[in-house]
Amino acid sequence: MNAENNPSSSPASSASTPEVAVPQAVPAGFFGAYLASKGIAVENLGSDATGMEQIRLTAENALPAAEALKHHPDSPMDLLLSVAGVDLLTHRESVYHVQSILSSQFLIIKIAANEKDEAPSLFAVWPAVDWHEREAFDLYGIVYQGHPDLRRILMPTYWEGFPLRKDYKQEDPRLVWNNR
Amino acid sequence: MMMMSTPSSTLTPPDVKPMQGVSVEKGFDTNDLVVNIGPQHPSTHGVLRLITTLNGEVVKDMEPVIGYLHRSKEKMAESRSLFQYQPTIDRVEYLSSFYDHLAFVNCVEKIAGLGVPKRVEYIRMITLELNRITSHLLWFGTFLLDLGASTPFFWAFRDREEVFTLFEKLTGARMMYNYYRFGGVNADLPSGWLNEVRKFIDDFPRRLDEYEAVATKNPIVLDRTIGQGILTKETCLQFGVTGPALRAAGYAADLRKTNPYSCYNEVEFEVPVATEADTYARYVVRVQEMRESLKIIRQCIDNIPGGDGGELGLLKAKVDEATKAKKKDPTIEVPAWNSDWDMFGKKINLLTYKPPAGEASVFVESPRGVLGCYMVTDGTPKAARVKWRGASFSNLSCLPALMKGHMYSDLMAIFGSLDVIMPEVDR
Amino acid sequence: MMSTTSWITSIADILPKLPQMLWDWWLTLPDAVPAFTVGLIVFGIAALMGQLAAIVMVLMERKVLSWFTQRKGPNRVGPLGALQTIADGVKLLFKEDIMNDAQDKFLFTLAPAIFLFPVFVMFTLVPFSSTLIGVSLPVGLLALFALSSISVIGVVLAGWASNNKFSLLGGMRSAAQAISYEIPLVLSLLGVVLLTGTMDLSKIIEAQRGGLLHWFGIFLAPVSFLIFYTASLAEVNRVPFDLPEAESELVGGYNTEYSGMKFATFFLAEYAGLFIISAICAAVFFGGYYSPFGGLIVEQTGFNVWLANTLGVHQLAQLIPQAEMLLWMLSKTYVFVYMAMLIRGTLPRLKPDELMGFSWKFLLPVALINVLMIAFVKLFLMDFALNLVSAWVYLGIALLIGIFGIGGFCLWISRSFTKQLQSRLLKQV
Amino acid sequence: MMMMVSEQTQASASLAGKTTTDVIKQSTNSLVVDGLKEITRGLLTVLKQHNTDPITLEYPEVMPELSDRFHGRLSLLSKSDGTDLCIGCQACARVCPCDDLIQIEMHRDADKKPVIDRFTIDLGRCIFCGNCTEVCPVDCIKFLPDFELADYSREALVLDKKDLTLNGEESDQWRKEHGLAVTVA
Repeated sequence: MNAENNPSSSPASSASTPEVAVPQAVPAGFFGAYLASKGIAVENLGSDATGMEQIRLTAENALPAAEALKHHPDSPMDLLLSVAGVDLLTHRESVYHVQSILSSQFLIIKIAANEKDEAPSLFAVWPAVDWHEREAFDLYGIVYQGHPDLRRILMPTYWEGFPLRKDYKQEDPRLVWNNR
Repeated sequence: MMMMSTPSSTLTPPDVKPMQGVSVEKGFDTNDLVVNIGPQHPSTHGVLRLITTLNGEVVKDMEPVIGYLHRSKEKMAESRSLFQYQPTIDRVEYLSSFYDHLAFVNCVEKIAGLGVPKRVEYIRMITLELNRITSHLLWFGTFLLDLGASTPFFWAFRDREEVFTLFEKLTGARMMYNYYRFGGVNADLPSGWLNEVRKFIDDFPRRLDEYEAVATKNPIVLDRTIGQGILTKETCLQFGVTGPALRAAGYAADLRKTNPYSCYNEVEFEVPVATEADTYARYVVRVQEMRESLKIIRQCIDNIPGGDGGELGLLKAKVDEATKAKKKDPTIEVPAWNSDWDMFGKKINLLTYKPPAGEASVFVESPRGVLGCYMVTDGTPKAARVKWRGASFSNLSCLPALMKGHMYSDLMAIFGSLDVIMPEVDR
Repeated sequence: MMSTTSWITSIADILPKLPQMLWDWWLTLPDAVPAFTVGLIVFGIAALMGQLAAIVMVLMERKVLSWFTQRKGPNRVGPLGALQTIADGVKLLFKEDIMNDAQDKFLFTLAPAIFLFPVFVMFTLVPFSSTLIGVSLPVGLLALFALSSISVIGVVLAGWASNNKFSLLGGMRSAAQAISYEIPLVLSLLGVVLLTGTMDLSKIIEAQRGGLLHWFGIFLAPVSFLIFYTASLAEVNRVPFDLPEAESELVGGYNTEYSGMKFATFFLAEYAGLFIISAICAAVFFGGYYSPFGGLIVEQTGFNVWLANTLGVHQLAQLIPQAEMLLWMLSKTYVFVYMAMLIRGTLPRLKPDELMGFSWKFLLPVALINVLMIAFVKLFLMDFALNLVSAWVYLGIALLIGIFGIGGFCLWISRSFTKQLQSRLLKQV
Repeated sequence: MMMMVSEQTQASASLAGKTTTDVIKQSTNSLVVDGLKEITRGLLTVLKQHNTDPITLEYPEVMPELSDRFHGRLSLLSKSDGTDLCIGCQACARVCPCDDLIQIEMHRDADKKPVIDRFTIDLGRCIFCGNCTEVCPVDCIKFLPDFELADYSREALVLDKKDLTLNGEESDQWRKEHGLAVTVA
């Protein structure tokens, strides 16, 4: 009950009215067009099977594009849902799922890692990527440049290799599934 | 010299100066106490380890260590066919595993373009909302147990078992259901099942009132929850916190309402929201969500196409027989049948099923927040990549920021109010 | 050289005289030794009673809590599970006694004993009937609370010697809690002591002989009773004041590291302590061993005399009232034990800072005011009732003080205190 | 649609139409009295449960009622005349999520009829998911409502064909209870 000891108890959101999401129907390629209007070139990957827009960013324009998306005037993409590493055999890719609470639009951002498995971290824009990027680093070995605390999270610290890579082999006879 | 190694002497600072006046800070050489809470601890709800630095009883710093329950669910997907993998995803979030299955089968249905009959969607909605009630009941019981009240825990488990008995009659299992199928469900409702559900939802509000009589306005509960662990909108977004915690912070963000899946656009319900963002607000939102779930279930039972399972099964048998006979004798009349009543949109051979190559991301509103499944298929029976987005993973990551400056005994109340379960964090 | 026969005859001579000789020897001893021996025997009986009470109460608690939650409770060992606690005790007796290297072994072993023995000594001070009392002290009440405060040393020692951080926190909390709640506890009894003018428990009970209306807990000092019951629950670490062993925070608190018989000792002492405070509640506030209808039923109705005459056993005339007294005392005690269990089944536990605040900011002022008010009641309504002149003078002063003092405090309690608390709560929302 | 949400959210902002702030304000109007009142209400609610009937079952004496879909011990049904129903198609082994839990060896006799040489299920690793029962083309491998499967060794949990197979009458009984065509030849 010590109010003075409690930094998170500042009455920032006291007694405000609830904000209600207003779903908007947006045309295909909405966010890609928006980024293009901002002068950021993105590769448009169309929609996936669930109708979410997918874009691919390069390492250079990832941060400005993310910044622009977060401050989109109509549907600010403020909620980062997950970061999925994907092993494409040729290279590895991180897939960011972001959502706008206000317009409840989803967007999928793909950023490919380079040959040294380096990719830009979006921590500066969405701090929520913290644990998610650590997980992708842990399981895929994608090194996020600019992440403040990139350590293993799920596997033990002494673990060797990155288990979710397709070429990962664990030579333990008990793990028969690796041989299938 | 021997005495120096005894534990009693280690806490004595080497050069204690005699106290001058009343200046406590000069007189005492104080150390922070590092307490290792977990991985086995009554209140960490699984195997979570919290390395906590305490100053007296005030939390100065905290670092969660996770991974003790890591069972490589995502790696398992790459070595099993989709149907073979499906039973194991019950274990991703075992307290509400219908939600895992919903996200998973929805992914496959979206990638393969499988239609789902309306009756199946209603069955799914009934099971989902019942599962939300069981999950919230478990949270309710353990939350109050963390606060120190033991009786509501048993009451909650009593009612939870009642729902589990309903689930057992439907799916054959009490917790690990493996019930949904691509484009349908495993089996139709048993005869009389809907009436039993109706009996439960008629009786449940009375018991919920009993729970609330014990807890909701109890001065000790109020004192321990109000104003504690304030998780503002900004902090929620900073850590990706979703679900009741986000709604308690003043966002009416519920995917059932904003991005309706299944047939949630056909039922009427409210999204409980509070603006106070504290532990009590999260409590209130969850309790209210249970009442809303009852409302949804009641509408689903009233409106489910085909009604109860028993007679519909007999009719289906007649239809099948007549259809078969009609091929030989075209004069036979086939009884009327609505495609809404089907159990499968398109019956697929689970043994050899190969979805086309594609990608899908499905997010559903699980009791703990947004549960997501991201699936990449490559035309083989196995998925190239299945990523689970557990709500607890993000919700847990805000705990250190939330706990700093609070008393140690607030830890359990605040952690309990986030409703984190570890299998979903570690997967 | 004596023959074997003479040995035998001499023994045969001595043997009948032996009890007399032993008795003579006993009388030649210094006074302290017989007193000490009698004390030991009394203590032994009290310890036995304490253990029996604890065994019954552990079973009762498990049964009662299971009834609240629609379970059956222990029902396998013995008829209706009556022997369950004994079976548990035997299990604990044979369990391995685990101690690790870093523990202070001497203190670690000593702590449960320090925790347990004062509780057993307290059993000798509680009157279960007018004659069934181990030691009838004129300062019985004071002795009881002097003894009860020793137990906390055991808890602090256990927390310290365990070399476990959870245990240490539990021990420290326990120390703070016991010290804080001792004060309202004693203050609440002060009112009764004022009213009766004695600290002898038997005399306090005798003062309530008149029945329901004379019980202090009903009309004369109900606030004292509430404060006493609350504070004594804290004193014996019961819910909602069970912070020292809050299992959801501190795993097991001070007894985290204990196993086997040592753990059983803590367990036993806690329940024996609950029994003691319930018994004191019954004795001090609810007429002790007298019935609610005044006196004893068998004496009022003359049943004991009639029965003794009918059966021709005249000792019965004394025994039957004693049995009734025991019955009343035990049933009243178990009502309070049941209440503690009901509270345990319902309430969550407080936070440490709230616990302290509750004691110092609420219970203590209320207890002080309560003592003051009882003192006024005693002065004006009882002592000065005959001397009307001085009564009017003092009553006038009392009214003034009452209006400005008590009234002001009550206002503060209900308005300012509430407002303050409300604004504090709302500020954080 | 969304207007409805906003109205409802306002109304349902918390318990019984009150916000957290309301609850505090109300309960602190006189904290002591209201607190005691609420505690008493809680105590009475708990006390009311004292006389309710227990719902626990004393397990070995009272068996729980299990539904006919219950996922218990796996078994192999036979034809009505008691001969093997299993055709050794390996479908169950292929959909099992637990590695080589089901092992089947078979050969075909002179009439090209399948003969099952070996059929073992390792119940120690079975997760009772029901995949095998679902894909079986002849409705042979099925669950029994039998959950008392504990044994003293891991080896004893590996059931072979003899342990698993139900005789003709039992199989007919099972099929009757589950609404399948009873006579299978």
